[in-house]
Amino acid sequence: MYTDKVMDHFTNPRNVGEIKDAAGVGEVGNAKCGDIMRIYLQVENDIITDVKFKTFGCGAAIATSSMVTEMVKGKTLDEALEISNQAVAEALGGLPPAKMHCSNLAADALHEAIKDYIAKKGK
Amino acid sequence: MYTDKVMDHFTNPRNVGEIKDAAGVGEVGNAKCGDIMRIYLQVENDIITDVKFKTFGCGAAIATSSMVTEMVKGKTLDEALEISNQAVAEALGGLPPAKMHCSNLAADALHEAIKDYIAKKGK
Amino acid sequence: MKRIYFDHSATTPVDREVAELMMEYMTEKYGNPSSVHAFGRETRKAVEEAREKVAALINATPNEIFFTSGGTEGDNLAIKGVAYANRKKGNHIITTAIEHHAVLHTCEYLEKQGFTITYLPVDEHAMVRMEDLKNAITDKTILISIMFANNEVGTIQPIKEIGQLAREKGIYFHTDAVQAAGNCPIDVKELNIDLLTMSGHKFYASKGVGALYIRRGVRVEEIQHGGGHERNMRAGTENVPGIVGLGKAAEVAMRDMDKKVAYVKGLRDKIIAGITEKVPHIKLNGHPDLRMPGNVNFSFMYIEGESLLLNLDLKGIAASSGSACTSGSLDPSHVLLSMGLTHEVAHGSLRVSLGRGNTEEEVNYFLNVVPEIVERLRSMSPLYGS
Amino acid sequence: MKRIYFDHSATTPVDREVAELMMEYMTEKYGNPSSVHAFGRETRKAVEEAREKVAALINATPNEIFFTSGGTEGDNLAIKGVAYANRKKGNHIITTAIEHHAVLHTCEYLEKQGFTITYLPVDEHAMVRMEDLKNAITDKTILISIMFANNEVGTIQPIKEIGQLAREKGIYFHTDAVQAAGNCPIDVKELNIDLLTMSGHKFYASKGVGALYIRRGVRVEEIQHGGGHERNMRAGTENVPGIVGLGKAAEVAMRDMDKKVAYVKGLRDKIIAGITEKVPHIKLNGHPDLRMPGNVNFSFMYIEGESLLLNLDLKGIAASSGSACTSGSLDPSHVLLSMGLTHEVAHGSLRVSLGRGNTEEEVNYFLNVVPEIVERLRSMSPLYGS
Ligand SMILES: Cc1ncc(COP(=O)(O)O)c(C=O)c1O
Ligand SMILES: Cc1ncc(COP(=O)(O)O)c(C=O)c1O
Ligand code: FES
Ligand code: FES
Repeated sequence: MYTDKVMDHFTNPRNVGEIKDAAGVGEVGNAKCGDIMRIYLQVENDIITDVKFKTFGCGAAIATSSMVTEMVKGKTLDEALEISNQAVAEALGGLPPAKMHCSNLAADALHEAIKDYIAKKGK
Repeated sequence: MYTDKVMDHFTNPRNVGEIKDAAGVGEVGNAKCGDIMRIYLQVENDIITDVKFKTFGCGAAIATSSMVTEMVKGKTLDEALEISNQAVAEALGGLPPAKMHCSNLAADALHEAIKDYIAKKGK
Repeated sequence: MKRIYFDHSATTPVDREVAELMMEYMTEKYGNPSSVHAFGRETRKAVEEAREKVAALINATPNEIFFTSGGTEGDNLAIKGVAYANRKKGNHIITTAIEHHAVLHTCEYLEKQGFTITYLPVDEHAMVRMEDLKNAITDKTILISIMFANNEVGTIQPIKEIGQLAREKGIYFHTDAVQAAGNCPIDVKELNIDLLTMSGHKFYASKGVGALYIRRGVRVEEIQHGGGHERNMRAGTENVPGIVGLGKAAEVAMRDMDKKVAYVKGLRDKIIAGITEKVPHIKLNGHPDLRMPGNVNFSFMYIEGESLLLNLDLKGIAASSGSACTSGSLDPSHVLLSMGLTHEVAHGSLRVSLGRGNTEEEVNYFLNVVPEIVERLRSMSPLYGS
Repeated sequence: MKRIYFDHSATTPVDREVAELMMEYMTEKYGNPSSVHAFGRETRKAVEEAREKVAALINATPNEIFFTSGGTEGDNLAIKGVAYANRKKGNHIITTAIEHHAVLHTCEYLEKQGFTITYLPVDEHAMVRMEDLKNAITDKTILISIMFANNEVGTIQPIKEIGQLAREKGIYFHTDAVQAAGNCPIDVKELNIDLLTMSGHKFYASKGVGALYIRRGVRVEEIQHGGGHERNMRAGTENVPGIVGLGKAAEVAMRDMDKKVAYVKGLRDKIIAGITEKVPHIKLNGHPDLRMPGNVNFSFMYIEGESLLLNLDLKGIAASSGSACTSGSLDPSHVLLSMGLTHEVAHGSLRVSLGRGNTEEEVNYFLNVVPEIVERLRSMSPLYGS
């Protein structure tokens, strides 16, 4: 059902956890199946220096969470904002059709976290 | 499907054939399935001395024809008239439900033949 | 006593390879394809591979194949499914007088639901006339259901012409190919077929499994409700052993098609020639050329089918008949009567349906015993020689 | 890696004896039971013997048993068949909110055909309240359809009380016993059941075969049209291998019933005790006592079912979940939601369904790996400990 890449990120998820006093936190709920993903960011000079996640969801949700954290580490905020849901799914070698909505979770949570950081900084 | 008795009378039918200038001939068609049975009688002193049949029909029809001819040989006409369809079926050890109408053929043809004899004699 | 099976149109033995594969999917690979775990994934994969093989057999694509419990369900799903889904377009269905009961009784049921059915007559060879079909079409016609090959007399209908006409008129075309599928080549694309019913047990897969081909885009409503199996077209846990067996049987059928057709045809023609030569007062039923490779159907005048069958059975030969006495119904075969046969002639019909496992030796034995049996039964018949 | 199968409610492996018998009826005794010749007579006899065995399993008489292609068809035939045949008496049907989709979607279809359906709620243990049932009955009620045992949480309904009430009121009572039949004792006479659905693949017969019990005298209209098979109740060539297998499985089930129930119950209770002891924040779903011998269903708070299943699968264990993510649907199990579980708790459900082939060793292994998996997933969960 899942690609080897998905199973790899599912069994050994990267960057699980929380960041205390994170610069930005984004949480999204999956309207489709009721699952939840939260992403924590640490930012320095507009560069993402650390990222962690917590996810309540299926194998695809966990794998996309893990993958998206890998993809953004060291990226600028602008670069990170350009990471699309599709890019995450592709990086995992694809997802089953019924699971495509899970990849939306990961990029959305990331973008929410960035928005949170910008909003906080703006204050 | 059929009892051994039925199969015996089907494979070795008794009294197949015609009687030239028979004293009585009875023919019935089976309304249910379109089959035909003809019985020929020879009668002396109200006793059936010879009987033959010809049948176009299923295994049960042939077996009941054969059986009825066996049952009436040597019987008086009155005795023969009392042979019922059920008696023929029973003498064969029973017939499958779907084939019960075939036994009607045999006794009916016999009774027709007797009626024919009586009618001819009456003239 | 040696037993000879000449009744392949009724059902076939299951191919050894097919049966062994089914065994594997019963005792070792038994997962439910809907399950997400390893047991489920392995049977899901097997079901989808079987779908590919069944699709290949008739030149369809896999997503056009829906597994069923057999030919009867396939015919019910095709005809009711199209009728219900397209009710707004019209309520008229055209079929023929010689269809299998799975089609005829489904149509009769639909008549009670407000549909109008035209039952096309056939000619003396059981062939539909294109002229009759053309004349029957109205602007309310939503479906034409005409069988590929007849199960009693083997006549193969002008499927390509029918398909072309239906496509031109924008009417769906269903064909009951239960006898044909796996036993003669079929190409649904070339023939413009919209729906096609097949049944496993007629081509060396098991009883209890079949498939319905539904061309992509054809509107069909499901008739069995429940889980979302078969893309919502047929609820119920997939009959995995049956389905993988059907796939294997399709593969074997495709691989051996030309060889099998030629071989079976050879036996068939030998029987036709032999009976014609050896037995007087007979009539070959069905089309002389456009008939199924394995089908022989003769009427033996003056005798009745069940008696003939029983005698053959006593000699170890299994065949079939269109006689009312055999079927337990009141009338002899509706197919034979539709072809214009009288009751008596229809009664004396014998169907021999050959399969790939039959031999020349069996044919010779048959040709030896038939004349004497027929002669004996005729000598008992009040219709003969009088 | 050793594979452990804990998903017997989804499907079971086919019993070795059953599979071998099926093999025989595929490759050697392959006649069509409708045929009059020796090949046909031998399978007709086998089908009728199977009917006797299936009847014996539930204390019915053989002529009350009708073979089907499985549980889904049985439910469709029972419910639509009673609905259509008794339309003149009334158009109201009572069922429950926790039925299998084969019942629920059939009822929803009937709603579109003008029937009114009451879906009874259930209590926290998935049990129907007799009070609710009594209140739902109107003078238009023609059928009560309530499942024997639930497939997700294993709860066994008060079948005897329901049967008695239905009989008193002159309303037909159908029960979907797909999970129960062959896995716990059933006596249709004692329980006043009018119709009962069973499915072979839930008790060690093959997928693709089942039976519907219809008490003598109950009016049911056939839904699959065609030949006169199964006394005009279910057209289509009999699935002989499937049917003889079902008969054998019924025989085996009856023979081993008490032993099997006790054994499976033992494993079940060991798992329930073990999980309760080793894992915090859990909830046993279903009735504490009145549940199927092989059913375990827990909700693990803060985690999601598919992740749990996948992790178990990686450890070689096959189980199932009521999570929406597993089913591919939008909502988690309608059964768990009907019992009052929240979405999150329903999401974290795990069903382990045990069979006669499972071992104590397998149970121990499971009890070893579950706590660590749950702990790991919880450590990833935004719902846990925050
Ligand atoms: C032409 C035709 N259609 C339909 C059927 C029904 O198929 P099944 O027996 O698989 O239900 C048969 C055979 O019985 C058939 O010969
Ligand atoms: C309670 C219940 N009813 C009906 C069904 C459907 O049976 P089948 O899969 O044989 O169609 C199932 C299983 O899938 C079930 O568990
Ligand atoms: S004569 Fe026709 S069934 Fe017996
Ligand atoms: S999170 Fe529910 S399906 Fe992926």
